[in-house]
Amino acid sequence: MAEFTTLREAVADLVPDGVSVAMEGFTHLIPFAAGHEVIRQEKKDLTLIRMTPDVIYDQLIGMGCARKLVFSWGGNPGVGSLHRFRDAVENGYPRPLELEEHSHAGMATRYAAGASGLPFGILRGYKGSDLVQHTTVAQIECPFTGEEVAAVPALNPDVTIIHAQQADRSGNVGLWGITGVQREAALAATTVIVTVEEIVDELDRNGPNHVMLPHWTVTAIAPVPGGSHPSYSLGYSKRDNRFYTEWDRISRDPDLFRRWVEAYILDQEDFGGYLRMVQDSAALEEVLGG
Amino acid sequence: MAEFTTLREAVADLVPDGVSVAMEGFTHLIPFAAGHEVIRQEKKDLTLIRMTPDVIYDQLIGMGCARKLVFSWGGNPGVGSLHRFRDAVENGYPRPLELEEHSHAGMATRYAAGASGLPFGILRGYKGSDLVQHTTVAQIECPFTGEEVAAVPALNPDVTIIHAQQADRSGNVGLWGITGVQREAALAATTVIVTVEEIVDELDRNGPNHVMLPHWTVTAIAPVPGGSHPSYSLGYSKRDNRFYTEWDRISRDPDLFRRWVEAYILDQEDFGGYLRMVQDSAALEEVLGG
Amino acid sequence: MVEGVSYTADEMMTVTAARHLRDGQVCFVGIGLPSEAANLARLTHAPNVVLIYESGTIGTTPDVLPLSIGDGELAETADMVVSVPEVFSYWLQAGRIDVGFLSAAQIDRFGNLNTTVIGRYDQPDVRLPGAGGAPEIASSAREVIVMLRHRRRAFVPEVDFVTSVGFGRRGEGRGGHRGAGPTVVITDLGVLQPDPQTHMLRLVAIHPGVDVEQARAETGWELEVADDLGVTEPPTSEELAVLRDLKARTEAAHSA
Amino acid sequence: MVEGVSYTADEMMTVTAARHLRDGQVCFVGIGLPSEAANLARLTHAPNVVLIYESGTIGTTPDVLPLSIGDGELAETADMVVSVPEVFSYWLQAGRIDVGFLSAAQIDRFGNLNTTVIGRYDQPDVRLPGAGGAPEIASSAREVIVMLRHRRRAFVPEVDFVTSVGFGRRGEGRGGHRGAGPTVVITDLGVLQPDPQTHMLRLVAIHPGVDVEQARAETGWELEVADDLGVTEPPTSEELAVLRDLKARTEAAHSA
Repeated sequence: MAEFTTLREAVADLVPDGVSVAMEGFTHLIPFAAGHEVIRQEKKDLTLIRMTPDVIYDQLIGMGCARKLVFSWGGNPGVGSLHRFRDAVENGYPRPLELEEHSHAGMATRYAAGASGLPFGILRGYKGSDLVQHTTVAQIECPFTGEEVAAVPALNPDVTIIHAQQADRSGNVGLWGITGVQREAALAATTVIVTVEEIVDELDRNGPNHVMLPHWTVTAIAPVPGGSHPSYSLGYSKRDNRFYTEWDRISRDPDLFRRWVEAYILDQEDFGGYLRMVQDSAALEEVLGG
Repeated sequence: MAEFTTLREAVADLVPDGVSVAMEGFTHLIPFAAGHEVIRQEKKDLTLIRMTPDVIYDQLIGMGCARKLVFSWGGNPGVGSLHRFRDAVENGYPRPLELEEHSHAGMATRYAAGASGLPFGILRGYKGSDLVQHTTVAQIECPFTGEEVAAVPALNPDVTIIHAQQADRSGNVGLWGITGVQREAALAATTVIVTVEEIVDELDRNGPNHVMLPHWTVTAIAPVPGGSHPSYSLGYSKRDNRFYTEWDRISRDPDLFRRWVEAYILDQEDFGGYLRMVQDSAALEEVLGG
Repeated sequence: MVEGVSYTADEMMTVTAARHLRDGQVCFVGIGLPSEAANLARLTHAPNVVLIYESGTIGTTPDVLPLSIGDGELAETADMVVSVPEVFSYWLQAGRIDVGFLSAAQIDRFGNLNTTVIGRYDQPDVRLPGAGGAPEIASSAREVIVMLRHRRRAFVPEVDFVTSVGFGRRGEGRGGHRGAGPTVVITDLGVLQPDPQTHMLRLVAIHPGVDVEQARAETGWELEVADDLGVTEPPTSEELAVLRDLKARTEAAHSA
Repeated sequence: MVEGVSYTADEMMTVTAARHLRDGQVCFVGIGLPSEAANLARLTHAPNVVLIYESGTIGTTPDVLPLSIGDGELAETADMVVSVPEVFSYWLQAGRIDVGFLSAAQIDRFGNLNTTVIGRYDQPDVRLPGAGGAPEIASSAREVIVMLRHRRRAFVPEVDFVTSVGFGRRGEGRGGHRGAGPTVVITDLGVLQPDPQTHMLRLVAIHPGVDVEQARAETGWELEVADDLGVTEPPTSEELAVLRDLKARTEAAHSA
């Protein structure tokens, strides 16, 4: 059932304004290209879902694409704050951002419940945390032992977007390395968009921890080589740690941020243009200085 | 923490009379050698746990080792009935067998809850089935949607025994192919015994679906090449389909069964003796005829 | 039997079941006749049917039929192999299965299935293998195809034990289950389907050469027959050739 | 500072934390100082310590420190990599973790940790990253080692938000959690432990060259000091050499 298409068409056709979108990736395989395309197409009122909203969500939030964020940890990994996220939460700029906040264990349980067709999931968690007063969680009793455990509602995004290393020509998707919660996020969603580094004749399944999504669970596949930059795709690219550090400076100032997004995303035809631009370290100073 | 030992010592030291034991394997990698050793050491009053009790559990039940069976499907796969199991349930021979019966989905959920440290697990299941009146299952309400789902108690065997292809010298265990519910059964148990085809310098992790149990989750490892016969170990041995067919005849008659167990298990020093004997097809007629 | 092509009643049953699968459907398959039928479909009109066995093999394309639900062949020819907990949670329970195949020792007029006991649960006359994956296949698959040989001892007015629910003991319906339940029962005599109103199984087609009276005689309740009773198309020579090839390969492989 | 070996306060903190790990323990590690400490332990006295990062990497042995919790290095040197749902269910929640490391923006005298907001939740002065894995590490790990720099703005009488529970807002205890909670808090000034009766954190050791008054001044509540206050052993030259090597390798790798 997977259709091969371009990222532009996939986002145009499958991500209408107002839907809930999970772009998952646990540091590895973050679908940056897809996030840029959402910004370029000026999508609005999205509910963004992700355990670890990072720089790409900072960009989406900073551009006002999101109405709400469902998450468990929002930071620039290894660097510090997400300044656009903070600005939205602390100052409602550029628009207020509703939060639905969980712990990692809670979010993982919610996705797994969603992927399993259950209305809720259970875990030992939340007890004693003030999160209980600020999120959707219930205590339920074990019918056999009387113990209390936490219940959290299933998470079923309208659209899940992930980046993977490979798809074969039938549309089966293969990813490996740190696979995070991507499989659950995809299986929980109504629509699944996958960007891939490469289309191959046969998936490279040598090595442990290879994860597959069969073609009939995927809606659309678009090849976007390098589509996880500045995150990485194990076997294809390295994490651009310098970018994450630079992001702290870019995102701190709303004007610098705006200039950066215009030059690197809005003025570019596609993610290829962005990738060419980040190669050129002089460009950044020019953009931010201008 | 994994100790390398012999199967004899592992069973003698770690499987006292009266404990609950899961010897898991979904057609593939069934720990027959361990089952034989339990029979040879005349263990008593065991609670046997397994989704698919098959020929090895038929042997254990027929020899009166079990007080209770926790299961979801008890048959000779592709052949028919387990006659010793039926004799125990229908006629209490050689001793009555208490049943705790679930569906596969329920058992899988119970093991997963056990492996997760939860007191229970939830699933959509059992509704409308008469199983509800004959097993431990409860209906609970989703605190968010009001939907009812089934709850089943966690399953935490005292001892889980599995057969795997490989262990490395640190005691990490590797298995692949159809891996069934073995990981959950092991992670849910207090004590974990693993028999392996081979001890290797490095686990062979090329190929998909490789599953590992780190050494610190395993109690004892004993090398038993061919230890899954007449089941199979992918990459090491083929399923002995003829044996499963012959078992129908052997097990139908309590006397033939008894003679078979004496010759093939009790009179043998170890599983090596059994394996030599099953090579010799004339031996069977002699034993059964005698 | 027709046009000089001779075939067995089991072959007719398998071919009929295979025809009920559409290309691209995702099928949860058990061992035996369902496995034969599903693989026959894959090797004839439905090359892209996706076969899932409860051992966790997803998208498997075995060259020979498995003898057990966990044959190595199933793993080696699968797109992916997942754990047993996962096959039941992320795949079956999640509603990803279009068609589930089931068989049983007993079926009643409301499509309820018994694979647990003949007689009383606590003191059974015959202890059967038990539920396995069936209760949740019956509730979660979008539809269920039941295959079993048409015998009076199997087609009973009321099953001794409802292992897997069809339309309930009194034909009250699906009781909130997501799947449509047993939409068709394929036997070696013909094809039964539930009446949309009463949920009672009635004969909608007979196989060539079978008499309606024969089907009535082998059914333990008063069998209703559809006004527009059909006659199954006999197996084509291609269907038979592919099926027999498959079975010959299977026999050779398993006796080796 | 001592015997001519000079070291920084952060190095003293890292070395102290590393020493708290025993060989063979299973540790759930976060990025930054905890990762430094755990890997230092692994490269010195505890070669068989098992490191788990919440990205799913189990038994990982990175040659350089990860910058993010999901660096490729962690996956490539791991015994196994599991999904994120699994790391939290089968591994953390199941009680398989001996030691969890946590840090925070605020800690109170009962060891409760805040990584969510400074100010009110609905109108925060500073929005922090949030809970991440911390609440369940705090409840499920057998014990928790807290590492954070000793500053008055961090050591507050009451945290603005209890993200991860220590001994409760009023020091009432562990409220049924399976783990023992924060058994030790390691700072750049010294070491604090909860009083077994009152659960209040008190200073049990200071680092060489640090004054107790300095610790008091940087603590937002009236800091109790143990009668038998210890003085931490300064880093050995081996500890320092290994730590500096590790950091130099890390720097080189990440700026490449």
